[in-house]
Amino acid sequence: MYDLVWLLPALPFAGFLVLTLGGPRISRGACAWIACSTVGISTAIMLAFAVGFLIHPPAEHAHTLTLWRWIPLEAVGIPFSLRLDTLSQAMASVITGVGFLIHLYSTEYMKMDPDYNRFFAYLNLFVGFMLLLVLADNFVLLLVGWEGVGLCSYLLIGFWYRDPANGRAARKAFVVTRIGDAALLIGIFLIFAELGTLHIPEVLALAPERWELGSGVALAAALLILGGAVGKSAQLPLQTWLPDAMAGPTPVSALIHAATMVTAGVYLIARTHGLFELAPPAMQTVAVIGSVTLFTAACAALVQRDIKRVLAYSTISQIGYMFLALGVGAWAGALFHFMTHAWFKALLFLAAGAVINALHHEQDLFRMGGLRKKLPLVFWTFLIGAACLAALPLVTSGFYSKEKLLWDVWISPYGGPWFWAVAMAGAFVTALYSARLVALVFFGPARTQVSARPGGRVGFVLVILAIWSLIGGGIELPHTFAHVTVFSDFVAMTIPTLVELPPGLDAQLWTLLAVASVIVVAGATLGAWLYGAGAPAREALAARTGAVHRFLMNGWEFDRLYDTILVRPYVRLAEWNRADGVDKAVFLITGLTRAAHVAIQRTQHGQLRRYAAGVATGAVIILLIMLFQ
Amino acid sequence: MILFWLIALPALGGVFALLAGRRSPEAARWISIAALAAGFALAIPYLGRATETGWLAEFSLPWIPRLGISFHLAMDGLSLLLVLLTYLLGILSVVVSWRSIDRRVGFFHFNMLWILTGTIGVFIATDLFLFFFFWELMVLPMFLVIGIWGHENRNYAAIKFFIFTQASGLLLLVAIVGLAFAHFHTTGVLTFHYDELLGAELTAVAQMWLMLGFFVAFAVKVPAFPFHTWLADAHSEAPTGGSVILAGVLLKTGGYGLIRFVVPLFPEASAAFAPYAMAMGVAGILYGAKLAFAQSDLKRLIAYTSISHMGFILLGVFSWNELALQGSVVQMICHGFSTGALFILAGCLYDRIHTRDLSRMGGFRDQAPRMAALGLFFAMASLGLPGLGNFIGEFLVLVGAFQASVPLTVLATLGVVAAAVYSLWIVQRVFHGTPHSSSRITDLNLREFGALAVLLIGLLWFGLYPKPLLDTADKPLRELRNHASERFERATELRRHGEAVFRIPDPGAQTHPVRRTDAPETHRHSAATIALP
Amino acid sequence: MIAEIPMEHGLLIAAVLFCLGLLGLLVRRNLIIMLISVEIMLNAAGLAFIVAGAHWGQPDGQVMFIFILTMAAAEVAVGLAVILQFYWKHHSLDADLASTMKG
Amino acid sequence: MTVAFYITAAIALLTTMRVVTHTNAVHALLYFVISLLSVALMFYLIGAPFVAALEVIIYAGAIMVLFLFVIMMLNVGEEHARQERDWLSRRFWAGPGVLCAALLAITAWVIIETAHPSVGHEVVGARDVGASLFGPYLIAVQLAALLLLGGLVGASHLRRHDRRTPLRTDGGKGGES
Repeated sequence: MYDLVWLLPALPFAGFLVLTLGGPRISRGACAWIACSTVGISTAIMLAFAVGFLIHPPAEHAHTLTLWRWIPLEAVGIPFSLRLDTLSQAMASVITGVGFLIHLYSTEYMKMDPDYNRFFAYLNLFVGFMLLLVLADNFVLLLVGWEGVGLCSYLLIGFWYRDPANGRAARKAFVVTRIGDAALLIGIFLIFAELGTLHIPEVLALAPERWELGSGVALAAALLILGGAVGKSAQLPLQTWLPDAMAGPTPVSALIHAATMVTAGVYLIARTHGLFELAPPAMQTVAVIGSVTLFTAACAALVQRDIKRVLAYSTISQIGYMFLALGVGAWAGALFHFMTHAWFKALLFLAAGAVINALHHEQDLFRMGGLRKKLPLVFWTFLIGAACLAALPLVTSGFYSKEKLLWDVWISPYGGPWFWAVAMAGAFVTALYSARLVALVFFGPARTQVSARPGGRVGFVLVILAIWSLIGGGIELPHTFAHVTVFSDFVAMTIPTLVELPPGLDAQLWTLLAVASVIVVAGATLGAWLYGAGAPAREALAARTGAVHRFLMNGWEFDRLYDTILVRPYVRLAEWNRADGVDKAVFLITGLTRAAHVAIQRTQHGQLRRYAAGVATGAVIILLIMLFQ
Repeated sequence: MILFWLIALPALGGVFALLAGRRSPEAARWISIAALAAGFALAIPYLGRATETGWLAEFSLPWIPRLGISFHLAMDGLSLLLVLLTYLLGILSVVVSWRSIDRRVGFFHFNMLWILTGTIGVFIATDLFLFFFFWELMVLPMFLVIGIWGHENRNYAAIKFFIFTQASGLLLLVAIVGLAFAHFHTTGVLTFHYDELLGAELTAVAQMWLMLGFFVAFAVKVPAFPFHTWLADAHSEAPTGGSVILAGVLLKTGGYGLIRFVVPLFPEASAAFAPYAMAMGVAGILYGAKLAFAQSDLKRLIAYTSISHMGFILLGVFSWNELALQGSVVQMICHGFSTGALFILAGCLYDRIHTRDLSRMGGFRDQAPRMAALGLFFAMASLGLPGLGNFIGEFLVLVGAFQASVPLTVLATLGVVAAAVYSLWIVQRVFHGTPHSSSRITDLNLREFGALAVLLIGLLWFGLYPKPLLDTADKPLRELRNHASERFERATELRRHGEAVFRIPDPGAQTHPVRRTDAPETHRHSAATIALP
Repeated sequence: MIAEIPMEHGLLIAAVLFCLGLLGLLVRRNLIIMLISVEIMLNAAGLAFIVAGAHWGQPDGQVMFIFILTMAAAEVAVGLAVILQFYWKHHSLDADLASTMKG
Repeated sequence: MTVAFYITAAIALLTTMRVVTHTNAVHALLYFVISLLSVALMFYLIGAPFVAALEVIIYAGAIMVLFLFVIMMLNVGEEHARQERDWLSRRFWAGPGVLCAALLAITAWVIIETAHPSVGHEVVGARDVGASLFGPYLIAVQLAALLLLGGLVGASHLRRHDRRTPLRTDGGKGGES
């Protein structure tokens, strides 16, 4: 059965091919059917695999399918082969599941767009590449998926290509991630030069034999891979592209820039966990990057005016949590949070999309409001999403995943109270801005007329996602509650767990849970008050902190920094030597020749007597030479 | 005999096209296509036999026996790939010139076919004198193509092209004659035959200078970093078909020469020079990408991307290991495809809006979605998107080069970022953005679309299933490495430990004038050590 | 009837004559005088040949002189024709007027 | 007879000097004839009577008369003499003078440095010269004949006066013949 794994990416690719080659000949209805059915079938196959793995896992908890010999050389033989294990299944199930729902959502959301077919072709292509990325069993194939999703991200951010600003955002996304990709490439070269293979399981098996714990090579390899992950997952210092990426259609933001592609970095680190385990400083770096990112991005999210940018910064922040978890070795925790985050963040984006659509493409939070009554379905689902994001205790999946993550941070040998404290601070801010979002959009006076109401398919998708966001956390519960560890057991089949649970810490766990709950509730309450009844106090505060506000608004001014130190120098360099200075050097030769020509031309004065004088001079010189030889 | 026809077909086709062109331009075009297609069909069957060792085919006629010069042709897998590339791009360049060339059509096709004749000759000549003959044969028709059918600044570009290639050709001639005489000096046999010269015993100094002569000649063609300035002008001023041939095929003769001649003939000198050559390659990658980004002329931009891409070949060849060499070969083929396609696209745009100025383009996706899709595809190929052929080439080159030089490879890898910048810039400037109200363009017609589709399928094929390509190039590269790797690596070791010094077997202690297979025995070092210039 | 003189005297006289001819060629601008100066130089060369021939007692020097004479005759014929043309064109014999060959 | 040689040599040098310096072309020519006659005498004195005769007949006779004819044809008058005087101002002499002095110094030095025997022991007459000319130098004689023919043709071609070309008096460009 598992040999059918090639269908997973092949179906969306086939959908892409049909839609591209068919072009405008395919009707909208057919296009929607093709796009959704390919992803839908992939989802079904994926679910069958997952169930199969749970019931009766194959030998070594993995199944490899080699499709063909791709780069067969003496020095390195790279097959085109897919590897199905629990890690790739965890990723792929989210990709196909969320992907399918978002396809379904888009059939309605994009119905007014003239480029309907192109949109679905790109979406299908994206799902195909993303599945290829998580199913690849060697680094080169992984790169195909890795860059492929980058391409789709570029295409979909710039989907409305007539506006140059969208094009700029799209190029920014591609180029910034490409910087990370260059690091990843170098890392792959290093791994190959040291270990002689690019097959990921072999690399993970060989690395501990060849490299000592804490060796420089392992550190270099891990840091270079981290560079790729940081770029793709929009973590510091390469996070600047993600807020701008919101220029794309909202379903794209939900699928690519929230649920799946941006978490590819998390996947990559989890996939190459063996290398990171060999390099504790690299682990520390991951944790520090994660914690710094989660806090800074959460602060930035707090002040944004554009609803999608709030969600974008919140995505960066949530991925920061995942990185923090990865950095402390809590692989399962990170992946669990990835999973719940994919559900509720997709939900938030899709609900926001419904709001934006209803308000005539208005994205400014301060021109929304009062939508609670007018869009009840959207309100309730958005509220559930925001609650998950804020990790409201007990009822949300976000709570369970974040608590597991924080608990792992607390007890992990790599983690500790400091990281936990930062994460808690981030959680407080998260709760604050989640409450702010809900308050500004759905409460208060209505500021913009509602022009369209979401239809059946949008509602259906929102409800499904909301239900999942509420109950999805049930697959993994803290052991003090019920001790459900379905998900971490599932992941542990592929990645042996690093964070051992010491016995007898129940009291600590209870305390931490309580503290976290209090902080989150406090944050949410404060947010609701500030953006509801306490508005005057908020405005007074805002007036006093204008500079800080602007600073956070611009995402800690990273854009300006990079613009100054990287972009503008490069552009200036390009402008400065536009005509190729080396050509000038060539002209130097021409110039010299010409100067010599002019100089010698002078002797051609046309006067007979001076020619005669020249001849005589020559005679004198020759005689002199002959004499004194 | 088939080898002879590979050369004779385009040459005769050119003559007939010239004659027919007086009466009917259409006939000249069809004759050209027929001649090239026939050559392509003749060469194709050899693909299946490329796993055999040795030459796949040989052809020899005495020419000037007194000087040891013969009309000697031979083909192995490496040559075969490039010959096929030449024929394919030749056909496509005739196809895309169908409407855009309307003056002196017969003469145009005559020139095009004679360029191809010279190129194919370069790829399959095994007599160095003959090689040089074909090398020069490429230049003059190309000069005419640029000078007669080019764009507004064509005279300047044509003369620049001519002077650069002639000057480098002179170096090549001097080096070839020097090599033959050095061989004559030690063995008493005057010959220009490649196989025999492979075993030439040279002093360290002679090896260095001869190597530099060959190297510079090929580096100008490739073009490597400081010698690249002719390329931008020639490419941007040439007519579409000329640009395609120039970028797709002519540049490859340089890469071919590096692989076939420079390192195998002069392993020690090449090893000593390798860091500099690789640095030139990396400089080309970064510098070309930087310049490409700054251009406002579409064809000029594409021309600079060529410099960037061909830098990988220099980097790969002088790493001289299996991965890097295979990568260089794949890169040569795929660069021919992707850049050829970009030039065809630029030509299609020029046919429609009569400008190459990027600032007068934009928003063409609205009116020409097919062109936009193909443009996007080839821009992606050019930035090395994994899954397309160029990625295989660049990746293998970089993996191989990483083993030879870590810092240079790291720098070269930064080139992929720069490639993204300029490739996306093309897409943005030409196809995205708001359309100019003034410019209305039609989408690709079937002829143009067909030509581009061939290249698209090729790039996808090489990206997803490069095995046939790699297998075909495998045997010849293995033989070249068998011949030169040991000496190359020993010299590299010496360079790493002994501060840019390398040793050459003493020519006085020669045992065998013929091909050397017993390198360890003849490995008596003299004190002849030289430092790099 | 034969004067016995040291050979170097004869050669020295030839040299002085030659240099005088050269001087005339360089200094004068009148084409006719320049042509005459050339004749002086040819004549001086002839003298050197004769002196050398007399030293060896062989006829070769005289033979050479005859060739010089022939050459001088031909040269004068052509040269004077050119001067005539020049004069008709420029109404002057100034050699410096002839400078169209300036590069 | 040695004295006679030196006297003729002195005359030759003096007259040649006048040729170079004289402003009147006819006078210069006449001085040159004297110079040629002196040289002819020198030839005779060192034992070359045949070429002495040739010198007188051809050089001093035929060639110089040719010059004379041309000068008369051009009708060079007093105006030209004045122009010549302008051209012969002192500053034009410096450079050529130095150059010629240098050349003379070098040749003289070479001549004096090398030891020479005296010349003028025997007479080499016309018979010897003739035997030599039509013996080993036959080819050269024929070439000389060709040269003369060429000179003849050239001169007869060049002297043709094309009336259609206007007379140029501007003294500017021109001079191709």
